[in-house]
Amino acid sequence: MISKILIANRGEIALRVLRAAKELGIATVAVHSTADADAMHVRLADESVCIGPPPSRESYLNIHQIVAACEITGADAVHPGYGFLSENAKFAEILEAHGITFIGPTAEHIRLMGDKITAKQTAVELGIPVVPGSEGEVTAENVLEIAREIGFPVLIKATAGGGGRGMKVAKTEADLDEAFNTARTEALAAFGNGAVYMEKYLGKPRHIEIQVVGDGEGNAIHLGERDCSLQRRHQKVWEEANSPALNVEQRMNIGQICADAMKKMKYRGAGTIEFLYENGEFYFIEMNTRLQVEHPITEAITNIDLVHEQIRVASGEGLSVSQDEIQFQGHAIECRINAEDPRTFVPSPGTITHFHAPGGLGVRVDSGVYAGYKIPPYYDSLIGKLIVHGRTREECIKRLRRVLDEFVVDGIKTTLPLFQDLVENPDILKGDYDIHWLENYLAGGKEH
Amino acid sequence: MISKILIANRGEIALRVLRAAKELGIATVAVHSTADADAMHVRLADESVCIGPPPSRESYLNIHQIVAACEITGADAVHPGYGFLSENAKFAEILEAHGITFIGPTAEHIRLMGDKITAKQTAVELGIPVVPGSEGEVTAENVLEIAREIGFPVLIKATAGGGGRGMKVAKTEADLDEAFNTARTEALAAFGNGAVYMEKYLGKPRHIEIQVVGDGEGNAIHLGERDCSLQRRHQKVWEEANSPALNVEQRMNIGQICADAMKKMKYRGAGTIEFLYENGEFYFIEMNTRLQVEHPITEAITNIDLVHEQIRVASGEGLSVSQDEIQFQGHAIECRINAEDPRTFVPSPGTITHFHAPGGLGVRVDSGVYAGYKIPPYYDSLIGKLIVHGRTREECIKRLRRVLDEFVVDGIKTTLPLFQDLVENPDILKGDYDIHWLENYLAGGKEH
Amino acid sequence: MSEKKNGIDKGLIRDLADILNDTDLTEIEVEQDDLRIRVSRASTTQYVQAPIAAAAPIAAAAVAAAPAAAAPVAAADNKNAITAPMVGTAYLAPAPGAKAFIEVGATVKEGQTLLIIEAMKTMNQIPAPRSGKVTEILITDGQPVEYGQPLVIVE
Amino acid sequence: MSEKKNGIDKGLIRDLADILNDTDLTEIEVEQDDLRIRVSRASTTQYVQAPIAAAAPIAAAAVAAAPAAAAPVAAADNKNAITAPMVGTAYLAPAPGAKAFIEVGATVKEGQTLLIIEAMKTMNQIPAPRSGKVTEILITDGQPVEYGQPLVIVE
Repeated sequence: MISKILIANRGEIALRVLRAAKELGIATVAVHSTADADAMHVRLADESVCIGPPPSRESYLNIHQIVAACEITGADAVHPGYGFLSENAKFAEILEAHGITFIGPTAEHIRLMGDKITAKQTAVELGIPVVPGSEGEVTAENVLEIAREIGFPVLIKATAGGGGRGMKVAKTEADLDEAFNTARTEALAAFGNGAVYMEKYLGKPRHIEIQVVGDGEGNAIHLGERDCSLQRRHQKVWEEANSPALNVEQRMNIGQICADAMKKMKYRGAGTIEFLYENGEFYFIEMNTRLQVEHPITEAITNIDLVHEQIRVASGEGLSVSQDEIQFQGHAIECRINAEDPRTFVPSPGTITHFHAPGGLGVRVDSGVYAGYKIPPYYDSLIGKLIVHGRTREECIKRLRRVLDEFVVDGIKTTLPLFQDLVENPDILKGDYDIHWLENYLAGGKEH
Repeated sequence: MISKILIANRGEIALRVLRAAKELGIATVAVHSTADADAMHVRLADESVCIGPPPSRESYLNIHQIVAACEITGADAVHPGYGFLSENAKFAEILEAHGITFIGPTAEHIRLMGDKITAKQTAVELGIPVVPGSEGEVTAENVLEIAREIGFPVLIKATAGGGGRGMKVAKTEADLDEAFNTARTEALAAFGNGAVYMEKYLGKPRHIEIQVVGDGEGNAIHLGERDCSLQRRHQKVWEEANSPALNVEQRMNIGQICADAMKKMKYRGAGTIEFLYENGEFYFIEMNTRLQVEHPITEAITNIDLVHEQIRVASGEGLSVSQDEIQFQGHAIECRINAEDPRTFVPSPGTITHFHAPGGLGVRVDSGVYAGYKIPPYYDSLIGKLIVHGRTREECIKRLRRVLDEFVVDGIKTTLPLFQDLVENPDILKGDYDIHWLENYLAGGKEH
Repeated sequence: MSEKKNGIDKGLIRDLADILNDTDLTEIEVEQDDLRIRVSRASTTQYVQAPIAAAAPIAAAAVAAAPAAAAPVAAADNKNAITAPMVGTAYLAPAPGAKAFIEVGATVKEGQTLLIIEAMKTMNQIPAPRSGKVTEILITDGQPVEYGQPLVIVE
Repeated sequence: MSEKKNGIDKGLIRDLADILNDTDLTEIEVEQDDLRIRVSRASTTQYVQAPIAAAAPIAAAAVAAAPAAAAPVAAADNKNAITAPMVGTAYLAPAPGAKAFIEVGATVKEGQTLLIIEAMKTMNQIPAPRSGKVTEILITDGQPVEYGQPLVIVE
């Protein structure tokens, strides 16, 4: 059994982990840089250790200091949160060598999924659908055959390529020859290498990810999907569970594929398998072998505390639920509240003069900030997450609209006004968006 | 359809109603005394009207002023909250006469249930179990027969009585003669009238109440029970749903009895049927024809917003759910946070210097206070409600323990420390308490 | 009922209140020409005086998102203001088109009707609580008024 | 690692911080005999000087329920304090029972080992960053130390 958890992170996720540990009656150690001495999780932890100066590489990324902090406090487990050392296989190994439980998967699994090539190979082996593509180079002889196999539209890409050069889309067979020849010519001109390969082309995919938890002994469950298509510069901004695009059959089908894959690999801990989704098909992107920022929307619709599950399986206690006990109830949306200008997204560090979280039914706020808290300029700008739950997506959005009007963060700029705009947007209300939607919207795209 | 609701209340319940109205897209009018000009619901309402000076009878209880406020704002409905005018039949009638919808039952039903005698008669007629007792006076001739009918233990009470005089318990038949004779003698001495009657004696009952909602057209549902046995001076302090004492069969059985009764009487709106419960039997106490303070624990385990339902049925839209769609999920506890000394219960009005609500999964805070808010001394001391939900009672209590440590209300005294004690108490952990438990505990009773 | 803007710069008041909150001062007083604004933290209400007697008070505390919906009760601090004893619709004349009860500059006697407030179909005459000169009428005919709202200044 | 109580009245500091918060002042300075305490609102850290160099800072803001678990970083404000460059267990002597590296009153040279911090089974010698006289040793043998914690005062 784990008796004392050191939380190797900061901000809202450090507080999130602390809350779960407290609920399980496990003692907590907060570690922090000198910039975070006043952080909420430091105040609420049973013990705290300052591990270095503000720069992350000298504190939150400094494995040596964190292990030393375990030693002097007697912590027998480490929860890495997300980011920082959460997907660092070496960290997991060093902890293991010191007899400290890493609350996460094995170093081997972190490594396997941390490399794009081995991750995709593993996904294929485990039966997880990937983007179909040519095995190797495409030539004038096999181009049509391969394209037909993959199915149109297809994308022809330079094997030496990057940055969009030597990349052409063929929507139908009629476009194929021209696309193939242009791609080859551009590739040769740009890279001195005319070799090209082929992939399925996804024009307007959604980002849909499946939450899984495994016990490391061959048992694993899925907790449905999250739709994280609303992104800005590959940063998720608004997440929903369930996805407005999936039906129950699709959900349970892809969920079962992922759970089965995790059983097969004897995965331990929480993980997320990310897909692009278009026209009813899922295409594996990557697997995150850690808790994710947006995990609370899954908790909202399942009532299952994912950090509790992480701690349980790390302790060898196994999962608290079986797949058939999991019920998906209603709809949840998370808005990431960043200390940023809601139009320009320029960071806005500073002192929060007033902070008043919204309340009422179906509202959850995960945030380490408080009135008087000074946001340090050294770390990312996420200062809190607003999670709203309703019996239906419509009820959830109506509640979100109400809640956004109540949320007060004064003294700095936040992204709250962006969400006030989004909850009125017709595309958002219909759930009709893809991974390009938010960028277009922010650029003033005509379609919105 | 209702287009603008005037909220004829103050404090957390005014904010609660405002939130529901906003979620339904209905405009809101806050009314307030001069003492409440800075209240949260006043700030968040679309319009506000000052209706009088601090004393309630000149403001929140002043029907004339409230109706005038409806007139000048064009509000077409009034939500009375709880307390104040919420069970005032005359108020409901006057609103109706002015063409304003009262969000609550008919004046007739308020009156029927507002009178102890007619309420009990109605309960009997509707098939709701009541405390068994003698029809009239008990005499030496019929005392044994009646006692056997009711079942031991029985209570013999002076018909002219009060204050415990002329009141005797007979635990078994062997005690009956002595109890009867002593009661008569005492009654005669104390009141000059030796007449006595008999009731079932409940030694250690729990307070269990059933939440009902009717559409006024003959359809009604129940939303399970709440256990509100933990009381101090008849004020509920800690409430739970479901009751630790009931099983599913008992819950659905008494719930169905209540729902059927509401169907029969064509009850409209939310209501609560309160019972004493002992040894598997329910005994009607009274019916509250309004929303109750502790309604959020029912919302937590059903995901149904009771104020939404109230507004729906008042609008003639009917209920949003049928009985078979209602699922009871997990366990919820409410702690009433009063501005009071946690030991002496002396009120502690004043300015809240810091306020930080706890967050995370399964936590709801309903409160109108904020940092800098000055609690006026004119009204009751309830400043907020903490509602915690978990998949099981055990998980709920562990979460509550964590959450209580996070809740910060500075500048005044609150009852938070009382709850920090209660969540560690073995009887509470076992759910083993009755309506006398808290008073005994506070008095330092030996059994705790 | 907080839509009284008659020439007062609400933005300025709000800015001062923000400064007060941000700096945690207890009081800021600004005087310029015939305008004087004082915002303070100690009491729950802040007020504005001159050139008009009523303005929406600025909330002392946190709720930045709240619409300015607080009551102009503090304007009753002007000792010469006669305030509404009830909620209703104020009328300056006994009937539509009739001559107004009072006008600016008129002298009124104690007990003389200043205006009428209609509530629940009842016309309530509002008498002058003392004799004096009407220096200002703060409402227009047919305007809804709330409890404590300044109606007339009698000096 | 905030268990440094060596004679400083933590309650007093907490009281001062409470007064500061309650009164919304920006600074309170109290001097008595050789004790001087200043708590301030403007910066995020408050500090205490003399008679010892280290004390737990008082949180400027709201979390009253929090245990006093903040780091003694501010004590590094004492310019003469040598602070821990790493987390670990501090030892004053090269081996159990051996003579301590330094003692109060001793003169040390730049580069001379002051103490050892053990972390991850490695002994790290902590050298004097400058020459001077050891006026105070703030830790005991075998004490866990965190980053930035004052160890020794060299004047």
